[in-house]
Amino acid sequence: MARIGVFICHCGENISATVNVTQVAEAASKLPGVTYATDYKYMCSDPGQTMIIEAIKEHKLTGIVVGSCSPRMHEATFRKVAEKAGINSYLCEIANLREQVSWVHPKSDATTQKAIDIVRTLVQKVKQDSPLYPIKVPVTKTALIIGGGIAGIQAALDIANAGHQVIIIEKSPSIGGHMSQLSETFPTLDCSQCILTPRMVEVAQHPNITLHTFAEVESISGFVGNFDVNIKLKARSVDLSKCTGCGTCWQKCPSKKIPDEFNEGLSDRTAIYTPFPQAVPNKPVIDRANCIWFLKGKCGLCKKNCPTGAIDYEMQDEIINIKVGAIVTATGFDIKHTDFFPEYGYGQYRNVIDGLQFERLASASGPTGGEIRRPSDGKIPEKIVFIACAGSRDKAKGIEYCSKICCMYTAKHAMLYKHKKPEGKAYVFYMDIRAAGKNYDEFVRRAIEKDEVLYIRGRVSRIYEKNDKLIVKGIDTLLNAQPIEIEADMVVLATAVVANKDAELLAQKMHISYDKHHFFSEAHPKLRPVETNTAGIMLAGACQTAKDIPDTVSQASAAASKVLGLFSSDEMTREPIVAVVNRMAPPQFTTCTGCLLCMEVCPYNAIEREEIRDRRTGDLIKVAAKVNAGLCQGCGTCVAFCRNKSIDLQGFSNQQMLSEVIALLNQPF
Amino acid sequence: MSEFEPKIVAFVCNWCTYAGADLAGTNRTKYASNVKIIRFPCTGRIDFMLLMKAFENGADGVIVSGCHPNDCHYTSGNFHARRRWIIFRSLLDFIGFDTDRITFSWISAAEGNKWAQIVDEVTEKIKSKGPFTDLKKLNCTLLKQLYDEAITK
Amino acid sequence: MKLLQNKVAELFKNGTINLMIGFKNALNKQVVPCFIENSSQAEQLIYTADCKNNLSVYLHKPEVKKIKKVGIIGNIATLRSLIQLTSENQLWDIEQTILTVNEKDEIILFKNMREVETYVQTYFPENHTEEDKKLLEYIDSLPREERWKYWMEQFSTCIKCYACRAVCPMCYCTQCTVECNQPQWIKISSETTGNLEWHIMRAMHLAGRCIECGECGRVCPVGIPIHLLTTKMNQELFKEFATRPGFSLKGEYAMNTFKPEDKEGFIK
Amino acid sequence: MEIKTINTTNISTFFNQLVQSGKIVIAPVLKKSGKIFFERVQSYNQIETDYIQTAFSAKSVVFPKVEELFSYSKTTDNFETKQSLSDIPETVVWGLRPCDSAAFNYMTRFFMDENPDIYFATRKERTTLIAISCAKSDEACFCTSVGLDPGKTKGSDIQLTLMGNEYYVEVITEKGLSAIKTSESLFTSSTEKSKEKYLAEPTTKFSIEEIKEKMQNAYDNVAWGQESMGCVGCGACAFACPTCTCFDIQDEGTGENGKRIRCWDACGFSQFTKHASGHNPKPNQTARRRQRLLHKFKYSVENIGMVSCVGCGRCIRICPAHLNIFENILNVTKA
Repeated sequence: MARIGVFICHCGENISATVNVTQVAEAASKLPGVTYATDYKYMCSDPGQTMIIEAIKEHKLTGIVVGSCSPRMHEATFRKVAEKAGINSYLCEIANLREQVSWVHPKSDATTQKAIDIVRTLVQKVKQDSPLYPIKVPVTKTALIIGGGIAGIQAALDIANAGHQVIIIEKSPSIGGHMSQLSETFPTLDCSQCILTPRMVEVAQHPNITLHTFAEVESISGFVGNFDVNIKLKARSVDLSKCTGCGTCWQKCPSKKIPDEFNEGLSDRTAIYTPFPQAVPNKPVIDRANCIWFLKGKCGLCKKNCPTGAIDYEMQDEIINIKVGAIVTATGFDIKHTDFFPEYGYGQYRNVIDGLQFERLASASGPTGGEIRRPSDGKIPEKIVFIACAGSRDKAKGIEYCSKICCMYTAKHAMLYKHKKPEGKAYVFYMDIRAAGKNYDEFVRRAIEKDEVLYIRGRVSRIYEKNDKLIVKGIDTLLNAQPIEIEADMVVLATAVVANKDAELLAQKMHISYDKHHFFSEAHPKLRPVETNTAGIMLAGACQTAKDIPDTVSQASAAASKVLGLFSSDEMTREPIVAVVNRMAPPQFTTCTGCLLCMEVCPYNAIEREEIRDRRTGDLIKVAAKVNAGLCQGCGTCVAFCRNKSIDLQGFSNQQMLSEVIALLNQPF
Repeated sequence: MSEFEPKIVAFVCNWCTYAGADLAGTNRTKYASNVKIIRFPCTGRIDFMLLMKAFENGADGVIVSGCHPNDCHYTSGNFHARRRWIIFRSLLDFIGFDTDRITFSWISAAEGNKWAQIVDEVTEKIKSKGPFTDLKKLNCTLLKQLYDEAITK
Repeated sequence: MKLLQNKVAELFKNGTINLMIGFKNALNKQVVPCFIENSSQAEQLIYTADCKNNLSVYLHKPEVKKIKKVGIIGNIATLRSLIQLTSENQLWDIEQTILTVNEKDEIILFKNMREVETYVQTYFPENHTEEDKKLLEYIDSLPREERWKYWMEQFSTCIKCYACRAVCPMCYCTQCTVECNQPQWIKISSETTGNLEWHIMRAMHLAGRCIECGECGRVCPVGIPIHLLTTKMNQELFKEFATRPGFSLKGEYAMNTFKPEDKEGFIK
Repeated sequence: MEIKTINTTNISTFFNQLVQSGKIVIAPVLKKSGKIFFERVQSYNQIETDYIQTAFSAKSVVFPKVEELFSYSKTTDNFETKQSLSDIPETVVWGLRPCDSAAFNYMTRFFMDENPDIYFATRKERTTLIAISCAKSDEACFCTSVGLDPGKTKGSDIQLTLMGNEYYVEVITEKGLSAIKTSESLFTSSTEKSKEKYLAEPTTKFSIEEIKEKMQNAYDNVAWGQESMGCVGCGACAFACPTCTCFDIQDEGTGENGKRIRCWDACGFSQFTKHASGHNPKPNQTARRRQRLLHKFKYSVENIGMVSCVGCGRCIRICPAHLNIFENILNVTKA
């Protein structure tokens, strides 16, 4: 039998000025199930709290309703009070008599009546409350970082340096990501590799970091603190434990005409190759699609010449299983290539290149040794046209967003060119210059003012080749939309930053949401920009949206700090306001019919398929839904969705909500 | 006879509309006292049967309110709720239920004024419509003509 | 007819099935469901345009599930139910062999559900009778108060025999919400408010899942055209979200998904 | 018992006088759905005269689908209950068939033997049954197989049989007598006549004595499985049946007041025999259908001494799966 206590707070005069609090307490005392009701000037004060504790003990109360300010103010306070008095903290309900009654209505009987109605409703709810206990979830203190670019490297180092195990997987044969391809970085023009490679080496040598390159996520299951991940280690055909990275193999490799990905196709590589001289691990991989051995079954030169016998043509893809507590997704981005632009020649003109190609041309480690030369004939261009917003902010191309980094790197590209060929001419077509950031605008001004880069506000409508030149036709909108025609030797498109082409697939494997451009979605655009909606999975870098290096590194460190927060104790504590699928004795087991339509409803993928089997024979008896309390956030959408009420939400159960409705509308006497 | 004071139940989500109603309080915005709130974690939690139960138990009007689209604390509870209400409302309409007595709204935590305004509007509307008797009548007049109830009464 | 009977007899002989759910003529020439247990009974089977029952409902019966290898002769409604039920994960515990007879009187033995899906998508029929369409139009044309009166008169006669639920292949819950008593959502007794709630709930639960076989309306002993409720809901769902139940094995259930751009005209 | 006749032209006057006497008159009415129901009517021209059988029986006059047993309310320090038997009106059921009248006999035994049920007793006391003999039957009718016939007067207070342009009126009980009292002038005294040539001739499907005998050992017959395979588990047959008397007792209340009601239940429902533990002794439709038929032809014979099926055929006409009770019975008693 319920023994409910009702405590009506005056809140000084905040409530009592318009609500007749004694009348409310008196009405409450007559409610069925109410053992004790009183009012007091400040319930939240020390004496008020003590009064509640004493009343709970003296009257052996089984639940309390506090009529006070909004539960958003003091629910936590009064729940603690209940706990102190020895009853479960979830057997306490707050009737909001201040924000939703006394402050919004004049002093009147109707106002007092509304207060009584609300108290009655919550008395009815508290009578249906059951004790709830915080959910403890164990945490595996190992983090998985997906992607070995600067975001992944930064997050991995932060977590590893804090003393936790980190596993990095990288799909390409080396870590480093796009940053390793860059020449110099804005706004300081320091060499990208000079600042990156020490970090890459640190990762490789860190005792807490396990690195798997040439590896991909096969599947992810489990939940925060307890992810179970299968990783596919793609067959490298080179035994890393034997290989010393001497380079004999690729020097001997006869298949030499394969476009080099690292150099964005501006040079060739061999079939067995190390992506770039500073690669980590600095050991080769066989590109089976282009290897003569794998294509024709003949050759084997690399194997014959390998001094350590590290070449293994029989090597198979391998699936390894790891258990991790948190995941940082740092899979980076891709860019649109020149073939995306019909107006600029569909990628047919060899001297129309994209920004990453320009980076390689400008890089000291690039195909030209840092000299800016035309891909077609190797001549040093006299005039270069840079086109910003190639694809970005272009609804017609389906990319409405700003790629954010282009303004800055275009200015940088123009500067690098001017530094290397001061007499050359650099034009930049732009829509707006977005140079918000520390020292960014100064950088752009320097390009314009000091390095005399010619900025033209307008768009380029067409490019065509004529006598070894590229004719760039555009408009200068600042000169009364005057048509402009430039005979350029080379054109660099600042093409749009886009999501990786397999981003959608990965998001589906991880059960995280993504936007229509396949960038991964953060849990909240403002307040939770680092987490995803799936607890325990964080985002770092450009897989979320286009980002420059400082932003990427900041987010990576933020993601790392979220992971470290999660790893700060052995168990996670979660609010017990979670959905539960009912369970009962055989032969019913549950009323759930296993239609599993609710799985789609859950925003957190917290609903799993459960197979109920015969204990002896192992035969499948029933399929039912099961809520993973580790993932459930307690929204209750599944509860309202479930047709036969097999799911219920603790703390907001069907019985409670219906009781509230009935109590609110029915006066007992 | 005193003026008809309608009973109106508001089903609101905890994160947006409940907080919006709190804000109206903090701002001391005055509004009609006819509406009483039942707090849900999310609009996604609001079962259409609870609306029916409210009317069955004598509500004259119902307000359902939660976070604006894209603002849901749980990211998509309100989107699911929206589909539910689209179809529930068209069902009620097909049956001839007076859907004017149910008001759906998106009220954010910052829209205290909107809350007060909706409450006043709905209260006025329901006042002008008068008490909701469609269900009560069912169990009295219409059925009285019918055989079973004729002899039960 | 003979072809069908032979085919079924063959299925029994080669051990494909141990039970065939089909149609036969009863004494009074009425078409009734029948349950063939061996090859010699196969000669009872018929298949005509009058074979309207949705036989898929029988696949939920424990007696049928126990037999495991079950054949079923499906009209288009039955086939659509089978698709919908598969998408709702309901037929994992029964090995179904699905047959149908097409317009040219050819017997089609489906190899798998994928083929059933293709067949349904190819031969998707207009399945509303003229009578239903007229009645829908009539109800839609009524003023709101008249619609209310129309339905309340109908619902007041409901006796809660739950025949509508019993014949519905989509009502497979082992415990229906009306049988929940903690809390009691819907009164056990039959009175109009409770009846109304039952019919609203039924329509909501079937909206987007109903395959419009019309069985609920056919069997209602008091003649309430209840199938119109779900039919109407499906029309609305198709209009709003372009989903069609029992059409694709993927399910495409309108009510457990959403689009951020879903449109409505009533939320303030 | 008195024998009278009344001219068909006067029958509506008699009917309307019954209505005017203040009694509630229940008679067959054709609904838009094409089905015929017993309903309260105000005048003879509302009623349907050309019918074989109504969709539902008239049992709800004495055993309503929802019966309020009492209502209760709690005040701060008091508790009240209220029973409203006195509100039960005087009722005339017009146009029920002889099989239905016979069903009232069975129901009386069921409700009144041992522990008389006051609700049933009061209703029965205040109900007059005016039956009309069947001139037509259909393939679902099988009253002659259960010891009844289209002219049987068992259970009726008055029985009308249409003979050409007049009704042959058998006034069987005191209640019947008082029903015609106010309209005495419309009736002519008559001698006993043979109704036979005016009656329908439904085919006899089986011998009841033989079936009763064979039902004794039918429980274990494997045919039950096949016979109930088509059953989908609705309650339509039980609700339409004139002798099905299963009920459920429920408390319906909000807050501190409510009522206790008795409402129809059906043995075909899967929850009917379900225990609180989750165990269900009748786990499938085979067991439930068997229970239903054995109850009609075996258990009620054992308990009350009579077969509780009157052969009205309603369950056959109403069954969504077209199950046929007499075919079922013949098949499970075959061997």
